[in-house]
Amino acid sequence: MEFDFKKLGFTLLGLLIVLNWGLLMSAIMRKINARVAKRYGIPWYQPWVDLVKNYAIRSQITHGIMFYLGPVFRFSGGVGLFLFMPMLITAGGQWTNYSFQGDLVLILYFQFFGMLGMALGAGEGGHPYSAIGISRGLSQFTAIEVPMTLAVISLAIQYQTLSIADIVKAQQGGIMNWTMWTNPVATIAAMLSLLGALAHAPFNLVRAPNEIPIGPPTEYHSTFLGVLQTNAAVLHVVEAALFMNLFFGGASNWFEFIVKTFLIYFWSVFVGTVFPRYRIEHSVSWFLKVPLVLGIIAIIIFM
Amino acid sequence: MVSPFYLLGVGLGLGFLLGLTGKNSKKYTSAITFVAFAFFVFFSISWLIPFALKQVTETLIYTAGFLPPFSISLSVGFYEAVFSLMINSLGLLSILFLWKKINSESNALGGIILVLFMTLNMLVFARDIFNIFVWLEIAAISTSGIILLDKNKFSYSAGFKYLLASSIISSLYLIGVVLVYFTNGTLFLNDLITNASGVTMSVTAVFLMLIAIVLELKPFPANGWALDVYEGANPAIGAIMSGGVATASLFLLYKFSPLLDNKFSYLFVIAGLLTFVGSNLFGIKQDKANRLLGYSSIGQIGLLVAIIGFRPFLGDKFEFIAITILVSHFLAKAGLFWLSDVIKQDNIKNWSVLRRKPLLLVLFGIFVFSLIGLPPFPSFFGKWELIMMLSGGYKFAVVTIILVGSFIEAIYLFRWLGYAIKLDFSELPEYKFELNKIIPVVIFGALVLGAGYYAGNLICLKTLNYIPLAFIVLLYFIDSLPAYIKNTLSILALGYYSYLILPNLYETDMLRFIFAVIFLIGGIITLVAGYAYKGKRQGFYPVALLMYVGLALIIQAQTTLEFFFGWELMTAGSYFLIIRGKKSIEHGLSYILFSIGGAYAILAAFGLIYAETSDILLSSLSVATQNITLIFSLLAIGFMTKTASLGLHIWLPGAHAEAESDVSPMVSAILLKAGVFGLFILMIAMGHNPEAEQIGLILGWIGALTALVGNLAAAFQEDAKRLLAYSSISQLGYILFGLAMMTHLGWMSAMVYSINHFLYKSILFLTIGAVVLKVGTHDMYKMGGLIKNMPLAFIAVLIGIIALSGVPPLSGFAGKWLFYNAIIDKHWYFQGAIVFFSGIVAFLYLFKLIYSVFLGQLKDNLRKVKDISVWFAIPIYILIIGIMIISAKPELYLKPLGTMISGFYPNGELSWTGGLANAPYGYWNGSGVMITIGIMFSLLFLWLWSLSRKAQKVKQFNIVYAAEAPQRPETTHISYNIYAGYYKSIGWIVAPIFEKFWSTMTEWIHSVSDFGRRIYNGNGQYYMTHILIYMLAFYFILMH
Amino acid sequence: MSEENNINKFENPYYKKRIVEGPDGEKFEVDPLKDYFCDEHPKVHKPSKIPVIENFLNWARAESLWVLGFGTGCGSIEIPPLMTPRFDAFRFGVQARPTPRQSNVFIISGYLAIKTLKRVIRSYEQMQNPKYVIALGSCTINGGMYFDSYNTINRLDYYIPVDIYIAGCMPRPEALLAGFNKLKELIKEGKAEKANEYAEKFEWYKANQKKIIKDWNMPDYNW
Amino acid sequence: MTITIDKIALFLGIVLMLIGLYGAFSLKSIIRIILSLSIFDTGINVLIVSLGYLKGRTAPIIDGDKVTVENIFNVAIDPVPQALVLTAIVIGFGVTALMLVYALKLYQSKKTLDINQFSDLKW
Amino acid sequence: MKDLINKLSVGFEITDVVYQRKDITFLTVAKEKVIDLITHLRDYEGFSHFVLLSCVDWIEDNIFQLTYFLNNPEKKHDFAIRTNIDRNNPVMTSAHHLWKQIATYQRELKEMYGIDFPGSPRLNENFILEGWDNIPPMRRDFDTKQYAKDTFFPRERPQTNDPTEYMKSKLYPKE
Repeated sequence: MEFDFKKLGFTLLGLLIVLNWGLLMSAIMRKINARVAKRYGIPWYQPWVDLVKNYAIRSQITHGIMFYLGPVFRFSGGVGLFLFMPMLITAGGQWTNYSFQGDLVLILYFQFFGMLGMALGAGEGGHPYSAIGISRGLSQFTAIEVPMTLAVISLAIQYQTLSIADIVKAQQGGIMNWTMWTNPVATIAAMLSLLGALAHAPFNLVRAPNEIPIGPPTEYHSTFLGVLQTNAAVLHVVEAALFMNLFFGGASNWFEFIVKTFLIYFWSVFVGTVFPRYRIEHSVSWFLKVPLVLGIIAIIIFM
Repeated sequence: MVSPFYLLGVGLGLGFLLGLTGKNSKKYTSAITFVAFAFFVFFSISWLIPFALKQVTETLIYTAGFLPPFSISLSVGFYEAVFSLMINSLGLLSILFLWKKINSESNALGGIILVLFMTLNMLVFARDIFNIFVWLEIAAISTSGIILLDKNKFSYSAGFKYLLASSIISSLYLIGVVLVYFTNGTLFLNDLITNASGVTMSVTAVFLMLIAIVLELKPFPANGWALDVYEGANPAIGAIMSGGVATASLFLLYKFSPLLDNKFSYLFVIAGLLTFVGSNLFGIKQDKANRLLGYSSIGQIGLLVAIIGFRPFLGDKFEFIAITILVSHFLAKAGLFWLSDVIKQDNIKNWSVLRRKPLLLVLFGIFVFSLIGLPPFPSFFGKWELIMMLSGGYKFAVVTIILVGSFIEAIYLFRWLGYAIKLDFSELPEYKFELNKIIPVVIFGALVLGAGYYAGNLICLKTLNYIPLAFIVLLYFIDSLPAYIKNTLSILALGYYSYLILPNLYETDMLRFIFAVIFLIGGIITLVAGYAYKGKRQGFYPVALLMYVGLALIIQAQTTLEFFFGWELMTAGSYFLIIRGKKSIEHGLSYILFSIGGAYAILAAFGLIYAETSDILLSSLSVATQNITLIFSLLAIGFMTKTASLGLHIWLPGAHAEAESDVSPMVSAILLKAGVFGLFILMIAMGHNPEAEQIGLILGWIGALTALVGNLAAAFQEDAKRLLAYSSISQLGYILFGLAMMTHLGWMSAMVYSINHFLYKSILFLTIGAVVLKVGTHDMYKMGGLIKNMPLAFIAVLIGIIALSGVPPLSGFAGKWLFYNAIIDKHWYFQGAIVFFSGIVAFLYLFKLIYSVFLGQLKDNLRKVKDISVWFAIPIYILIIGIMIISAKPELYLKPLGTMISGFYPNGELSWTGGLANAPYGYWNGSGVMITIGIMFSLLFLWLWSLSRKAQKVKQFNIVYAAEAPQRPETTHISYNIYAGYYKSIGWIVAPIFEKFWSTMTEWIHSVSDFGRRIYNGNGQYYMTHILIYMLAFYFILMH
Repeated sequence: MSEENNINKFENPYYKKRIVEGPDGEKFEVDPLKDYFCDEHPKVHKPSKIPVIENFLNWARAESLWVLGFGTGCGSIEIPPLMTPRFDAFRFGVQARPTPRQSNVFIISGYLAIKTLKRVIRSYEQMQNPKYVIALGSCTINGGMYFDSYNTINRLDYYIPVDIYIAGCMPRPEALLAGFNKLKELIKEGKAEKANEYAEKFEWYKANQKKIIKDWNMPDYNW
Repeated sequence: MTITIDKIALFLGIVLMLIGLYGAFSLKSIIRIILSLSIFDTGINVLIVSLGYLKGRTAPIIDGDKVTVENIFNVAIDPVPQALVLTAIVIGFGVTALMLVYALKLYQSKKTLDINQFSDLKW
Repeated sequence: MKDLINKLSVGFEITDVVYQRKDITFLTVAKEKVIDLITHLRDYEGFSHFVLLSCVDWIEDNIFQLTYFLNNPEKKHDFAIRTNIDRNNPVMTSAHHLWKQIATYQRELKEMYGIDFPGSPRLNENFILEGWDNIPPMRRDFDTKQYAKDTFFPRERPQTNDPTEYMKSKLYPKE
């Protein structure tokens, strides 16, 4: 297969868009949060400034090679998810990235790439809070994935495919064709699981800022932290894009993309602003109750 | 051909002579008796050889020229000669064994023994039923005479009980004889047999005679007297009783068996089976060695009685079955009794003193295996044929009973063996190593091996391959050489074996080829790690090779017999491997019991197939049409004990965790695949049946739940190897799940999992094992921060866990991806969801493993630990290369696998366009993903490196610790019970219900045993009552 | 009794040298202060030579002040109101961080006992260059009302370099906001290089610190 | 049914057997048990002899007068049971003697003849 | 309450009684009787709550005055048991067996005044001060001002403390 520079170019451009949109989105969300609390809030460019500031820190410390690799794994996880996920489904197919190399299963499993690497990097930091944060994060993630898996299976039964692009294509032709309407139960289950995946309250026990100083990244600073922040920006958009593709008809242009990912992301922020934090066992138990039952119903409907 | 009357003359003459001689001639007694026995043996051989060469036929000899019934008649035939030889050789060796005792004690002892054995010979030869009464009485008298001369107070009371019982029994016999004479007018057995159909015999008369002989054979539960003798008397006398008297009595029964009609056959069957199961059951609770041997002896004789009862069903295999089982029992029991006398330890826990002389331990092992019926001993073949002949129809219940009895016997024998192998013996007294006592044991040990070879050849038409076994024996003889020599030899042997079979298999059978590669090449790779061990490592290589030979035989098996032979060899070898671990005694026992139970299930299933198809070819599995559900379930259960599926998994964690560092990968990554291979064979052969679909559904659920429970349990472990062991359970659950789907994709995923699990579990177990060797503990929370000391190990574990977790781009993802497609294809959504949930749970324990061991805080005492041994690193990195290759180019193995499985399930296979695999639902480009991620990862790494290459390297306490500094690494390393919250929410799933179930079961069996055996209250009168009640009960049964 | 008195009050028992036995039976000495802590001294990290870049980076640093959540004295109660709607320090790019690794600004909020000073030094040294110190209240300037206490320091700048002093007892949050803005100006002008100053005058600072912290049981520089 | 000598003997034999059995099962002294077993044996012997009796015939001894080689099959009763009984008596004697030796040894070991005391070996 | 004090004074030699407030009474007893008195009050009179243990340095009289403050929650009454100990040999019987928290007060007094309580747990460990190597700082013969001057690099302070004068001179220098 000859090397396709055009594809690479579009992909990098897409990455740039996604990164900046991710940063902007996080600024907007924080702004919204502030307004709910009757504050003015940060300036809209604050995420960029923070990012530059972190890259501009002059001194660093390192705990070892895995401490280096942790953020690299994490960022690779984020970028990899981006690469294997079609962003926009257009006639030209320029924005589908490298999704021809793998299907939905690849996406689901590639999420762990970053998590695992991050966990190891934080582990090498040797900080007890990192380990506590990771153990909580992993525990919670197992529970989150159950409704998500059920929803994905339900979708696969519904559309008889595991290809994201095909799922999006099947939803075209009007808003009523979206999975949101054709398979509402699976959508609800998956959206509940999204709450955990994005780790806002009430499922933010992993970072738990007031309890275990921000959990896994306790020891990360300067450039390392900058990489993690960059990744977070990309990852949040890509996560939202995954849900957009699966449940909300995908996007055919960047405007639609932005609106939809914003709304999806906003859902978790909205819930997070309203609810307090769960303990880990409550969180796990909760995911294994309501969303699990919803997921099972979603499958039964289509069996 | 010496006339038997010379026997009589020599026996009686010398016996009386020795009784009359004075005390001065005491020291010659042994020699004289020995010569006499040598004559006896010569006599037997002189008869046996012509019979064996078929030069003569059965000969009848009469006394005084009268014809029966007025004369004493003796008959010598082939079987008589065989039995006589057995008895006489036992006598000869007994004299050798008792040489000093005979010389030192009353000079009558030698004479009485001589008389006893002469009597036993006569019992074998005699054809006159009254004559038999006389010999029975003389046997009883001389036996109790021997017991009397043993001179301890226990033997007095035991001998008295014996006399009481035998006088009742012989009275019964006498009444029977008289009644027979009264009704038939003859005492000549041959006449009775010929007239049996014509003349109506009194049922009562024959019953009395037969029940008396049965009672002579100590049937359960009217056998307390015999047990007391076994326990109270000198073990050498026990050997004579168990080997000689019982053998002769059994032949008596055999002689009478033509008299039997169906009713009597049932009587024998009932009595025999009752004895076999009951005696073994009561033996479970026993911890006195001699009495336990008595229980076992009685049980075995019971089985033989039942076999005689089954004579009509066994056809021309009857003699083979009876003689193989009898010979095993005869040699093994005599050998065990002798061993008991050599070491002079009554409690079975003290038999660990055997280890002072490894030869004795090996002999002990041989005898125990021979008793249980493991290959390559004769009773294995005997039991095999027995089950084959009995299966089918209602007799399946009988098969079940026999297998249950054998299983119960295995319980206590293996417990005993475990004690002998493992318990500490340093505080136990020394014992003398007398040559005259060892030689008989060694001879019998060698004989039982030879008999096994002979029996195997007889039954299998020389298809069994004994060369590897011979090599193992050779390895045992050079066991005193340093370990590396033996290691090299073993590797060469395995390599040569692989060279012999692999190329051929590659051409003919892909499935077998893959498993052969896992078994043999995997074996070679794991054996390389053995170079890390210093010293001799005695006993390791023979048993390791035994396991590999068993595995190879399974692969090559064409018949069910070969398969089962290999299966049992593999079980035995792996048992010894597992029990080598430091704290493995109970885990080894539970492993072998589950394995034996599973093996018996397989045996029963093979029997059912044979009953239907009369064919022992493996291919006949697919021909079977009846009892599919039963056969399929039995085989599946049998194989699932090896794959440690849910409910049958409790042996695995302990067994794998406590095993040695390089044994764990052998038993985990390789051995478990034997079960997978068995399941493959099963499903290939029988998967087309409609019933298989139903069972497959159940198996699928079991597989899914196994995966879940295994992974969850692994997450809550603190012991690194135990964690990996639970992980193995769950991985095998995946494989079972994939297999149970019985679709193309399902099997693909099962196959992919099998290969991958072999690779990464070998890596993980080898690495963790090597780390454990270095740090001296299994507990993960006692390690930590080892990445700085052990970078090689860390990289290996990192790659291992990424592959195991199924995260792209490493090879584990192939299995996950195939799974998703397979479950949607198969519509097993909920099972699939459970499997995927458990797949994610895997991250919990994987993180815990790598974090607790390699990351976090380095402990004080581990600061100077070096990296893992290079001999461990070599196999580990070879396997890592393997993982990397199949990760980068998955089509390399997926395509051949697809081709192979298309042979069974052509529908739904993957279609390939270049490196892109297309399944019915999804698509995946393994090498593309690998390249993409590789490039991206390298770029990002370079970027971060360029940004922060000047970072200051700090040490482990340079962490932000709320403005304090950590005080000790132990309190800073968070590892113990880190998933406490998780346990709170879903820990109930891993509640040890199965452990509780099995332990309750065990307790229950032990309680029954303990309660039941109280009928043997030690009172001679009660024993007489038992005999009477037993007789009356059977009479009642017979009359109805 | 006598044994209890013999405990050296100044030595942390956990950091004593100890003999441990390895898994293979080998015995060796562990000196926690050497083995568990990095004992390098800090380095001076020069600003970029290119003014445009440096100005841009300084602007970013100024607009993103991450404050370490560490309250030392009575002034720490003045910091939480900063984040409330009334003062809303977020407007100025000020955020609180729970870990010194990620923080740039250290607010010494009030009097410093010797015991606290030790923790302050540790936390300050764990922050990454560039880092800024705001001294809040009189106590940090001259001891304030505790000038004659046996246990509180008088002048903070003898122990760690200070960028901004905010006088008062206590200064109100508005003063703190003003301080932030002043700090921003300093940063943008490139005058807030006190972290480098600390590295340059490291020996002097250490001598001062060790003079009053008599049970010095940590490495010279806490990385 | 007429009472004949053989029936009396048969009855006697059975009674003796039962007496012997009862004694063997109920008495506690070892000596008495041995005696009982002897009685039991005797009963069996009587039984055997009675079974071999044919009415009106004589003992199977060729005395040249009544019983000759020619008519022995018609005149004499069956000799075999008698031969059996002879052997059985001899063997019974041997067994009894051995039992008595055991009784002696048992008494020496525990200074008692109560059979209940000799149940050390059990279970 | 007076009945109680009268009753107590028989056995415990109360030398001085001060009715400080309606619900607080100060009793002074000899050093040897203190623990007995407290124990009695705790066990028989319902003074189940231990409030505090404090010390005053009467350097002129060469004594340390210890005050054990007890509270009777039912009668809502406080007893403060005072005792004087020799300043040159400041040793007092430990009372940590009565209430566990007394050990902490005793640690404080040991550090701040140098009073020894033999047998009290963790008495010699650092309490508030880390690495204190001078005479106990709450003793009145310890010159804290001088100590601070020697130790803490004092900054020169403004001469006047009168803000009016200062502002006047600043704002209207010509006046």
